[in-house]
Amino acid sequence: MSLDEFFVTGEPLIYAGMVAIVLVTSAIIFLLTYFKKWGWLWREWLTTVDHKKIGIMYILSALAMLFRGGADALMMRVQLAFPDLNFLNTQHYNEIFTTHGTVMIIFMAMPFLIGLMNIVVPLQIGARDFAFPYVNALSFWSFFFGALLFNISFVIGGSPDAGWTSYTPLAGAAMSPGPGQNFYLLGLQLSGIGTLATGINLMVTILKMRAPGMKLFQMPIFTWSTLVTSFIIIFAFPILTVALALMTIDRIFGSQFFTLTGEGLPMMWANLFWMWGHPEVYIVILPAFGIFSEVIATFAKKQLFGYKAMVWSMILIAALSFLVWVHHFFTMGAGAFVNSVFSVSTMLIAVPTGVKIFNWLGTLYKSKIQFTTPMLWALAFIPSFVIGGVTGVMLGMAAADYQFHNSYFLVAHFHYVLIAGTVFACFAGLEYWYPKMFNHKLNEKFGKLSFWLFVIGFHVTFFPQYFLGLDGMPRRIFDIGPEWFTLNFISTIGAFGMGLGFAVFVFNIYYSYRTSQRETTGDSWDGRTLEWATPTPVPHYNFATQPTIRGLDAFVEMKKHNESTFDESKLEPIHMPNNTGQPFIMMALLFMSSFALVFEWMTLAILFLVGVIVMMVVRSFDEDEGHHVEVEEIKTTERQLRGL
Amino acid sequence: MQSNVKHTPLEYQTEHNQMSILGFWIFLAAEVVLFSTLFATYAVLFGRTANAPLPSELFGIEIVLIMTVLLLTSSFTCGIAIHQMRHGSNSGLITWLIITLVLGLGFLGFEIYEFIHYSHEGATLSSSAFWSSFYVLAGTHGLHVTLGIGWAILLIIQLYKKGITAVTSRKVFIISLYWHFLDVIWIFIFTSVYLIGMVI
Amino acid sequence: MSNQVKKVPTQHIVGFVLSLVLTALAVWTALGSDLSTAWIITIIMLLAVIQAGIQLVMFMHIVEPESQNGHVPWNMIFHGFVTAAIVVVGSLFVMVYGF
Amino acid sequence: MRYKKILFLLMIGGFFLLLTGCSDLTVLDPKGPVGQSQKDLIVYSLWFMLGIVVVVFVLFGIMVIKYRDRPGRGDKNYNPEIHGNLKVEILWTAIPLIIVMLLSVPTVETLFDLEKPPESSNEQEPLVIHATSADWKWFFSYPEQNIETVNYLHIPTDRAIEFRLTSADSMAALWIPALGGQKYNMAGMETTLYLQADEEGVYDGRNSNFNGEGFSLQTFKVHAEPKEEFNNWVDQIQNEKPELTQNQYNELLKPGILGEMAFSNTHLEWVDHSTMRDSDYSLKHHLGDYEQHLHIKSLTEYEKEGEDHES
Ligand code: HEA
Ligand code: HEA
Ligand code: CUA
Ligand SMILES: [Cu+2]
Repeated sequence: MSLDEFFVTGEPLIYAGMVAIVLVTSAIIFLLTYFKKWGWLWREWLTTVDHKKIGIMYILSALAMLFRGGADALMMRVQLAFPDLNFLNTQHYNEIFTTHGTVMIIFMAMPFLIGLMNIVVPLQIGARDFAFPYVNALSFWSFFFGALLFNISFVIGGSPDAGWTSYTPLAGAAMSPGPGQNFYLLGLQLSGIGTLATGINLMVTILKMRAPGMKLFQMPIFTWSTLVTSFIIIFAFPILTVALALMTIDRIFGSQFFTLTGEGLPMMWANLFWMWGHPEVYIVILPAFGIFSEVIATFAKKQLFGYKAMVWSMILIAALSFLVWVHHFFTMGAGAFVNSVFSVSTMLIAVPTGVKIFNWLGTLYKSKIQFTTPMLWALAFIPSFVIGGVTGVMLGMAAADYQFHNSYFLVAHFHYVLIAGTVFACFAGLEYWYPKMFNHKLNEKFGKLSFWLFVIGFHVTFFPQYFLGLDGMPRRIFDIGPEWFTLNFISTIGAFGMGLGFAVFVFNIYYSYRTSQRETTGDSWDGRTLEWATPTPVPHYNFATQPTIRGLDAFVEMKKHNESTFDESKLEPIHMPNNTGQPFIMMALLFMSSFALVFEWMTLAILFLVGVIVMMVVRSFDEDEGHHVEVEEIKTTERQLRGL
Repeated sequence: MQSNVKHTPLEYQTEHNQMSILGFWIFLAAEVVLFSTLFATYAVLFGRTANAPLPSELFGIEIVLIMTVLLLTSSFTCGIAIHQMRHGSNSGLITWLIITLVLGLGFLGFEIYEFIHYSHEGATLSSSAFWSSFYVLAGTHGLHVTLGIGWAILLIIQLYKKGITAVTSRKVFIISLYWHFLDVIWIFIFTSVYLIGMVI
Repeated sequence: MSNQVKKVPTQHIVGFVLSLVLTALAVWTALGSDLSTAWIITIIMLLAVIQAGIQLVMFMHIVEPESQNGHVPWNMIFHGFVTAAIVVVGSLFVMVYGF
Repeated sequence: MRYKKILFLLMIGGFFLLLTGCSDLTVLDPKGPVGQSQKDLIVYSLWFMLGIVVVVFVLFGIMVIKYRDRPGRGDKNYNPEIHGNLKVEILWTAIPLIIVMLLSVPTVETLFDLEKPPESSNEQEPLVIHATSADWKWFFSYPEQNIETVNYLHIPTDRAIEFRLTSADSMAALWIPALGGQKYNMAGMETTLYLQADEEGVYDGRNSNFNGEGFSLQTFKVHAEPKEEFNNWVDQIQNEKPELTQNQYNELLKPGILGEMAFSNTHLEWVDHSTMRDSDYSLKHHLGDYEQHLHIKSLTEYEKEGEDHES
């Protein structure tokens, strides 16, 4: 393979991308070297097993991916703003919407939420860490390297270009030769391993590590949403694992699952993909529901309305999510009966979701609403998501979906749920828990500015798309017809509004770091759940003494009884795991193995795989038992943090 | 954190061990779904043999039955190994684990022989959708067995070195779960691939 | 298994014998009996499920008290099998029955 | 927070405003019974959705305005102890459930109807047209008339058209929004789609399922015309257009963009892509062609080219 085949060439935008990547990388390397931070980076971050730091790394990566996916989106919107524009050619456009969709869902939305779970869930249940901190680090690095693998396709080898759904036969070896599609398959596979491990990890953590006395139906609602989400992850991700593996074997080893030759059945890919894919969209919405519940209860200064109904509706949504996948290919021609079954099951999801919506409204009833920025996101979510949800139900009516399918009506639907649901929740959650993570709040003025820009931009971008869909504009076209010009143009303007909002958000992080007042208590918002019972910054062992739980909203109770998580009489040495570089190294090796497999360099791939196995053997013989934090150390830390 | 409850098997005595075992059970639940996806693919692609031989032409009961008995027996000996472990007999544990491994190797040997035989008859991974799904389903199980064998060897070394401790007993217990689980999967492969393949 | 460790692993032996018998029964049903194909498939799949249950209970000790009587394992494995059924039956329903 | 209220009023107002402009939107202005039944279903559901949206927005507006923490409100109307109310919870579970049932019934009915030719023309047999997608063009074969067109269609009005959909290579979907919804074209399979035009006119049709580089340009025009005109057109094609040979057909299958063409026979004579046997027909001939990028620029270039073909 010659070099110009290896590197993507011939596109000014890609050259610009390469230059940008080289510049940013060298800037980072320079800064790290200049400030002598390499050792710090390794000791404090790359080898950490602390759930709070891992969570922060997840969120930072997710923000970077939001930036990348957003830049993709803006490029698409520019191309679609005018008829016959030659900003992007068709090949490049195809690559961009593919990476946009994949990056946003797999490498932005999920890691963002998992990052928040990482930080918040152990704190909310009064635990000192995850059940398996080592595995947690492994999960993070598998996501990180998966994302890296996917993203380098931009400059090396060429990006996948068959849509985030990668339907066969288009995505098969015959019609998409070359490494692009392999990047998709292996990047997702690599990060999928980590997601599954995280699901198991969180489930065990929540089931086994709750503070004494905390019953399942006393858990904070975000923890509940995490538990339900883990459940979906555990049962849905293996399907993706297999689907990706089958296509990989098809492409690299010549099997015939989804091919047009050898009596393969391309639609089987669609079937498997959506068996995972539909639960996946609920994986990214349920934690969002959890975040909104926490934020709304906190800033309405009121207990969550219908807590039990909220929990059961999530469980019901999770169960139904496995029974509706066919609504993504109603038009495959499986017959009226099959479509009827899945049409009805799809619409049923509206019922438990509606219960949640009305319970949030119920929480606002007779409340005292404080309009902080996190609360604004949560409030904006309710009406916006309902629009997305009810149009989802319209898509669920299979006979009507024959007209909506593959049109911008669909594009509008899923951005309404994904952005008003997931992205708003990410912003709300980040701003809400920000003081817990970084010891200071985000500036409210800039926070509100970015909120209004983003939310108004959002509606301006996507509301017109419903009408474009009804006017027969299909998705994934790189060139609009003149009849669709006006609405598309409006949509593009809105997208830049969102971009501006995001830019203000990022600026706010810097600005607040410079100017915001540091937190003095750990309870920044007069919170209701245990994470606010720790001092800020949270010591690495989280709780000096584990509280005993008597009911829902544990911290409200504690405040009433004047209790704290630092009871000097009850201190004991705390067992904590040691840092380790193994997860990083193991996943780096797996990354290199996958990279070699992308280019089908088999020997190299096997060589690195052996390296991974060696690392596993090393781990098996590892006798690292962790260390104890002594009582004296706890005392000094806590006294200092609590200003005693 | 050692609790003093009597009769609690060693592998359950620390909280960490309990969590690991629970985590592994959950992992096995995920594995159920993983294999079910392969079964689903197999079932849907059944009959799509293109120009390759039909399964009923190639499948023979003798070898498959031998494989089944080998694996069932290894599951049994693995159970005995755990029994020995709970009696505190390290040498018994190691002996029965080794017997289990040998049986597992026997199973693998037959499986490899069988694959070679089928491909000589013209049914390879790439000859048709049906045969792709057959090889990947059976092969994934075989790969799991291989991994299990490698893993068990590591554990036997650790047992030699350290004897039965809270850590090693937990690891052995977990691998026993894994091994029995592979037996469960094989029962379904045996039934729905081979028996049904011979009937239809 | 109970908390006391018995000398003879009765449960394992019973489980082993049962699984051999069930296997033989399945082979006979498939190759020796002259039932219709649909019945054969139903019966041998049922036998497989029973045998899986035997492995879970008799060999994997899923319900022993130490695993909190297997509440979580049972729950997860059960839902694993439910999902498995959805995946297999669902795929056949959509991809084969549908056409 | 006054501007928030205004914003919502604007949004709701905007919604209605846009709705009134809807009669121009293709899907809501159908030209045949299939599209009409789908439009009816959409409009029916839209009323429910609007109702739901209005209810939620109004409740939301009330809560946000009434219960905001404004200076001087103190603890008036503030009750942090409320944690649920069985009656309203049942109410807001039951009503959506009823709505879902009300939506399901017509959906299922329409679904079954769509599998049959429209009733309004059931005194005639449907006209059968095989629509075969190939990267990135359409072959329309009229077996009864023994003609084939590329990238354009003529159909008689007031008669059901039975499209037999398949593909020579990648998966596509035939969509003529003015006449009704789409279905997939898949190699090795055949799906059936009934459409019918009641009004004369020229409608846009396209592949709506992404299938690679030429996707945006895989469009065609549908000329719906009275029976006599249609028959004349058929005669004209039969008499004036050349026969398609297998070699030429293989050449046309090559991935790329084509203008409009017509032939006085059909490719069904030598290949049926909807059978498993022929599902790899096109691939066998053009495997190597997928390795190059076409660097397609924009629609207009090809539209010009297409016009050249016609003239
Ligand atoms: C966060 C992600 C998310 C969420 C939450 C949803 C939620 C829903 N989605 Fe969506 N969907 C996607 C992400 C999501 N979706 C994506 C990414 C795609 C496209 C993928 C692709 O092709 O690339 C998609 C595509 C998609 C399709 C396929 C369309 C097609 O390809 O033709 C369908 C069809 O049924 C559908 C339906 C639904 C329904 C019924 C819900 C429901 O869960 C919504 C329920 C909510 C409400 C209904 C609102 C609140 C309820 C009330 C106020 C009560 C009263 C309401 C009623 C009685 C109606 N979605
Ligand atoms: C969580 C998921 C998520 C999110 C957040 C978004 C966010 C956005 N999406 Fe995306 N989208 C998807 C998931 C998502 N999308 C999926 C799954 C698809 C389907 C893909 C497929 O068909 O395969 C899709 C497809 C899709 C399309 C259809 C493409 C097509 O079919 O042809 C469009 C078109 O308008 C679009 C637009 C946008 C816009 C404008 C945003 C905005 O919200 C983005 C906001 C903008 C920013 C956050 C920008 C931040 C950056 C800067 C400020 C820097 C600017 C720098 C430079 C320009 C260098 N998206
Ligand atoms: Cu020993 Cu069971
Ligand atoms: Cu879905």
